[in-house]
Amino acid sequence: MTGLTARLTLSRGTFTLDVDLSVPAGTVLAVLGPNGAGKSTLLDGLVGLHRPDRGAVVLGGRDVTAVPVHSRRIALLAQDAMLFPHLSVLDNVAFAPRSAGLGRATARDRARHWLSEVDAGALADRGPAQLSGGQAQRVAVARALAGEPELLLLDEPLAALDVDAARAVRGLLRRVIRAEDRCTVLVTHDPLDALTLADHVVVLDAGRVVERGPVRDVLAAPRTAFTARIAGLNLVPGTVTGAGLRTGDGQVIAGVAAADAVAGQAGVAVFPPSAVAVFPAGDPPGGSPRNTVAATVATLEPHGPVIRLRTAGSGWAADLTPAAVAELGLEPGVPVRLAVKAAAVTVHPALD
Amino acid sequence: MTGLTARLTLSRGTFTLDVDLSVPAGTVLAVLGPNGAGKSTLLDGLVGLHRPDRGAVVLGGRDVTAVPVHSRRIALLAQDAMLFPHLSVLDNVAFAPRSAGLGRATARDRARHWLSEVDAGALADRGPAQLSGGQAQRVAVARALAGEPELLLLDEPLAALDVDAARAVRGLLRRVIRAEDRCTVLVTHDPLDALTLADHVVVLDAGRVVERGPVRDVLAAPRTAFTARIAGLNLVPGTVTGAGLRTGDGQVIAGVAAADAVAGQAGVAVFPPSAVAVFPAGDPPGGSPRNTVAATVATLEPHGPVIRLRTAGSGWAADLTPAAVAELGLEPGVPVRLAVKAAAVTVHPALD
Amino acid sequence: GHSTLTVFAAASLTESFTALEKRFEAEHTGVDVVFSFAGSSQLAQQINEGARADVFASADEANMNKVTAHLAGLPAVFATNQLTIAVAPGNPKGIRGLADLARPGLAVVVCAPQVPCGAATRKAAGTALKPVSEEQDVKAVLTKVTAGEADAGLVYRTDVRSAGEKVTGVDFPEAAQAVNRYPIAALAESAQAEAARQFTEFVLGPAGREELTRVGFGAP
Amino acid sequence: MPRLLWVPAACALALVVLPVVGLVLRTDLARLPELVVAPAALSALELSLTTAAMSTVTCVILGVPLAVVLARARGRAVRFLRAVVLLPLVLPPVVGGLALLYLLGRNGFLGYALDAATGVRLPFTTAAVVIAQTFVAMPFLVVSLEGALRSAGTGYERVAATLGARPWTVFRRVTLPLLLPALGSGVVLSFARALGEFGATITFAGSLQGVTRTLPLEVYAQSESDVDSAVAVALLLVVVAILVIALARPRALEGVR
Amino acid sequence: MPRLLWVPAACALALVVLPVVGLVLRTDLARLPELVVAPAALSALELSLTTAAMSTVTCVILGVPLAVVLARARGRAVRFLRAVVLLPLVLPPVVGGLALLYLLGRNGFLGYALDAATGVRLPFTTAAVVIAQTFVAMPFLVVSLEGALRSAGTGYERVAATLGARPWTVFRRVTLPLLLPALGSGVVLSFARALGEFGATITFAGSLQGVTRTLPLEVYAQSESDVDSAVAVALLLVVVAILVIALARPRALEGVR
Ligand SMILES: Nc1ncnc2c1ncn2[C@@H]1O[C@H](COP(=O)(O)OP(=O)(O)OP(=O)(O)O)[C@@H](O)[C@H]1O
Ligand SMILES: Nc1ncnc2c1ncn2[C@@H]1O[C@H](COP(=O)(O)OP(=O)(O)OP(=O)(O)O)[C@@H](O)[C@H]1O
Ligand code: MOO
Ligand SMILES: [Mg+2]
Ligand SMILES: [Mg+2]
Repeated sequence: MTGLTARLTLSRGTFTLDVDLSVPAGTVLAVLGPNGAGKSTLLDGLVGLHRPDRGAVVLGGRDVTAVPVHSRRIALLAQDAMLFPHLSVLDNVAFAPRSAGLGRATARDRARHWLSEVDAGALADRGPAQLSGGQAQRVAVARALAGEPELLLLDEPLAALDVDAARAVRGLLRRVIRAEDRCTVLVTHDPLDALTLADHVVVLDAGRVVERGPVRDVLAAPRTAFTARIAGLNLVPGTVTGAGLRTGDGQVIAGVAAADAVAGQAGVAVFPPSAVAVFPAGDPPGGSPRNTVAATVATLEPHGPVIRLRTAGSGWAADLTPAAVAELGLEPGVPVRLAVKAAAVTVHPALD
Repeated sequence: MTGLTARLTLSRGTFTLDVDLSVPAGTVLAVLGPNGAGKSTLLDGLVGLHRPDRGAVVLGGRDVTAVPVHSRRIALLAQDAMLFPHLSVLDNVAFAPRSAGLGRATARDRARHWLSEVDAGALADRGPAQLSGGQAQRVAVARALAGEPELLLLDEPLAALDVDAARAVRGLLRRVIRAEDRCTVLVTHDPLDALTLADHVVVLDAGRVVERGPVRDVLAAPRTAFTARIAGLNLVPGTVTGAGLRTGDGQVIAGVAAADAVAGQAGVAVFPPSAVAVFPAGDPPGGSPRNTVAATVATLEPHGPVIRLRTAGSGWAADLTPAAVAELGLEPGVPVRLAVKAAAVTVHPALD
Repeated sequence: GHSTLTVFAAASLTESFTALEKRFEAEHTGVDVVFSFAGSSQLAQQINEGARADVFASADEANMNKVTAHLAGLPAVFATNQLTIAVAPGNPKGIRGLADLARPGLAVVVCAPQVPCGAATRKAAGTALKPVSEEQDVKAVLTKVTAGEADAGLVYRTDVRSAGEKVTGVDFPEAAQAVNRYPIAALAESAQAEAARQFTEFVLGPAGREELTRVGFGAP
Repeated sequence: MPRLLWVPAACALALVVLPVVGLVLRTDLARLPELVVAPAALSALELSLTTAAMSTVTCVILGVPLAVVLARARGRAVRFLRAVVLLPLVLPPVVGGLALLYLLGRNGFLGYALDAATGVRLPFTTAAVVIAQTFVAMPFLVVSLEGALRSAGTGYERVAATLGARPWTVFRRVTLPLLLPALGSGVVLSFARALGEFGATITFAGSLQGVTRTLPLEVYAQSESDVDSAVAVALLLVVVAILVIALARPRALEGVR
Repeated sequence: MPRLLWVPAACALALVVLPVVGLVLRTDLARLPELVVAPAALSALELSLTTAAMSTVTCVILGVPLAVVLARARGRAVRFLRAVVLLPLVLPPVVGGLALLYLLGRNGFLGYALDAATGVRLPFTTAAVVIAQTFVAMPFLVVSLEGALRSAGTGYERVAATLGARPWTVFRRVTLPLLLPALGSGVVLSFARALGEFGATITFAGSLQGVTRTLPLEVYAQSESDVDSAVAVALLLVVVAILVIALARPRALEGVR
């Protein structure tokens, strides 16, 4: 198989990472996971900066486990920009081409190209100390891309970028990471990046893969609380029934069972916050929403154009328009009744 | 007046920052702006790490312009965590209390308190080198807060944090930055943070304030393209008319004029992407939407629970459900017709 | 009481004076003799700068003359030293006198003309020698010979004696023109004028004679 | 690290090690124990270790502040001072000793004042040894620290200031700890230089057994009568120095980072 | 920077500067020009500058790789080598010269082989001066660089490797440039040490005008007969050294960061 297959066990102090993954050529794997899950450590292991205790990294058919870092043809854009302080921005970006043996002029031409791709052409002659945080990050992106590596490892490439730059770099990445013979591993905290840039996703937690699959599948039907939270979906664990799911405390949630959900086994009910309606506490509203639950408003946070409301009690999230929030007089501590239509709820088999 | 008032002119190389701002005690000022706009430079100037060419910083009635950094009672959480490499996480956080003269034990107790506030209590005995990127960022937040400063300067405090941590820290900030006698300046790229944490906002561009005001006012009625983009709003410049606005190329957009918009003067039409409907190219749809425009799909990006579609031609953004995107067969290059109801469009006076 | 007698002595006196110390202290209980060994010119310099010394024994009269102002009395010469040619043990190159040192291919080292032994060399041998090195002191000359680096070197008899088996000395008649005289004197500032006088006399007396002869010094 | 570097590195090591090996081979090791227990050697060793330790401490106490001032202060004057600090480096030690004598000797303007005021005369005392060693060793400490301070930059110090640390706290809790690895090298260099100091000591402090005759001076005195035993004593010095350095350079100084 | 630091810093400066001032005051400056143009002084000065420059270059060529190896390689052996490098630091210079003589002299095992193979005899040549100076100056370069390398860490080198730079490229384009400030200090230290070198030179290379008699040897020789002129010559050495260092330490070496 071309592309990347890796199986790595490695440790840093008391932390152990134990991961296997494969990224077909021409595709992008997103890596999600909470802080400290081992995402950066995984990239270090792939690029060869951390020696694995066990495992193998196979890239384009070559077993590169024992190959020195510089011959792996793997570029790493780390979390910290780490621009060489003694080189100009241009020469930072020209570093990889020059290391690949290109002449100074050619390498600089290529560097200029990549700099203009990240909209940093005007910064070419600056020193790294003369850049703002986001400018440095953009230059680091250009530097990683300029090497035209076989495998591209990106650790939160869009953090610190302003919206326009983020959009530009996202577009750039979409273009370059689709190259025929290249595969990419993209660490991010933003499901948006995963959705727009990646084919597959793995979710790490405490050094292990807790979820994996095609991005849309995973984000639409997350099986861990973490993924559900970042995917912005509500997730209620319980036992699959014919009509939906029964929670630990006996509550029944009506919903549509996914094809692979088997009644009597563990499952999760999944529904988007936008499907949750909020009513004043008291009588359940008449009409189609069959799942209703009493709750108390815990927090209100704008989320894109809507306000996302989280509740104590059920723990569900609901997205509302600011007008609705105002009309209902919602603020932390107000008791409410939540409702969700069964059609909006899907029930998936759970991992455990 | 208590709180902060500052007027600063300072230069870094060819870059010049020229800003005045005031932050009443107990309030939070958000600073938005593209990469390299001068946000970090502004914070450096306030805290005293950059000597202004001209200007004054007055905090709680004291003129601190000539006061040395350490006596200003201003804490700066910089873009780079910069944890002291030779101190444990606990001692990093205990640094400010100790510098304020507290005994070792008391300072450590306070440090432990702040560490647990950012959910990093378990990391207390680690060295900074043993932290992940997000963990380090959280510790840096705790370190800045532990000094209990009069003015708190935060440079993208939530970058690099996972969703849970971001939520936790956002909650924490909301609690601590409202302290009676404290004011806060918060640099961010995320309008969400501005909306949820700040009272007022200034938008910087190329070292100058291009927009300022109460957060909701500015984000609802942005007057610069940059603010409109990050606020996720569509913004069309032109001349205010009785019924709305006329663009440079003669197109008329029907809308509701804001109270301060004067017919015949420069104005902007503002409407959220969620108000924009998308139809197949061809006949304009019958019905209420009075503003329609022909366009071509440029990009599709998930945005929270919806897909945000940007168009070439008009440049408008529209938010759609994935189902609608699929139904309409939308992808880059497809010609479409956009429609927006006049009631959803407000027309504001423009700055120039 | 217990008193300390400080003696500034030329470095070349290290061995003989250290031996004398024991005998002197045995005879004069209560006096502890302490030496400062350095180059004679350094010692003279130090005395002029206020060193608290009781006795000064110099390797030449020139340096003694530099401190005339600080002397308690007239200096007395207590030993002489004479140049000799140090060669490898058994004299493999068959060197018999100064003339042989001019032979081509022979590596000869001498003292630099600025130092006492070099001045003596000038006086005895003129400028006929073509040395490969003009050393800073006589020990450096000796080292070159014992290390086998030089075939011959002009040193003092005492040096040949102290080197034992490692060199052979070849005396030459011209050496008599450049006899080096070692003067000793008590110093005016001494708090132990009596002990200083006693030590000076001890060095000049039979005990001193014996120890000095043992290491190769000649009689005054 | 390129493998090729091992070639010049090995040459460098050979240049350092081979001569010493040659020396050891030519030394009559059987006589070593006897020489080591000789009271003169022992007292010289003790004196050397105490004075070198004292002058290293003095170098640290005076040199660290000087390095910080030179690295952090600005202005023309500082640039000039930076060159001045190198003076003892280039002055032949004997001349350095002479300079000290001219300053602190009976006729020196400071020495005269000191004598007149307190009756203290520094030359030819153990204090003089320490002063001579400090004089020659100080630049080693200052130069190596200054380089480290400069390349470390002021980032962490600025962070500390924003956390309310006054300059003294910054110095004690940030600058100094971060300087430890470089301080380690600096201390080793200056201790070694002090331990091996000869010319300035013999000129300024003389060579009195038990008072000012340090081990290098003892080696010199020995060499007058017996070069071999002098070499043996020198080897003793080397062994002791290496031991002291190895023991006194704990982990902390080797770079915690 | 705490103001208080100026106090010990000023003491340190005084310790360094005052003796030299004393020296200058006591020197007959009127005679200086005459002494400076003396052929012996001029030829010694020229020899000193050339040999010190050559040995500094040798130190850099051999010492930089050694420092990198010591700072980056791992294992017990390296810890041991790290101590071994300090040998010339603690060896009294005269003994160091003796060691070189025993190794490279006519009867030394390497010197003998060299003589037999090529007819080259090192002692008493200018090359011997360079070797002696390199021997004593090398540790200064190595120790100061090693400290800097250690505290700089390997971060940028790792980044360079991920960008496809092979070890040699990393060394040339990342390690070395980042090392420049420390290399500046190291070069100054070793140049100064080489310039002031006396004991090892006289023992290994001898003292012949124009060939091996460097300025410190000239100073010493002068001091036996005429201390004042020796001091004057030493001051010449100092002035020249400070000039050379000031000129040869361009901005680049002072820390670009
Ligand atoms: N020495 C210098 N010479 C010229 N320009 C400089 C220098 N130092 C900084 N700048 C410029 O100053 C501007 C302001 O930088 P600053 O770090 O304040 O930006 P910022 O708003 O914080 O950006 P970001 O969002 O990327 O962190 C940038 O455009 C930067 O390139
Ligand atoms: N020396 C060490 N000893 C113990 N734990 C360590 C050590 N070094 C790193 N760790 C831990 O390893 C884990 C993985 O770190 P890593 O940097 O890979 O996290 P991450 O997933 O990239 O997190 P983030 O999103 O914050 O960047 C973290 O929990 C970190 O605390
Ligand atoms: O030390 Mo000497 O004895 O003056 O040549
Ligand atoms: Mg990480
Ligand atoms: Mg910034």
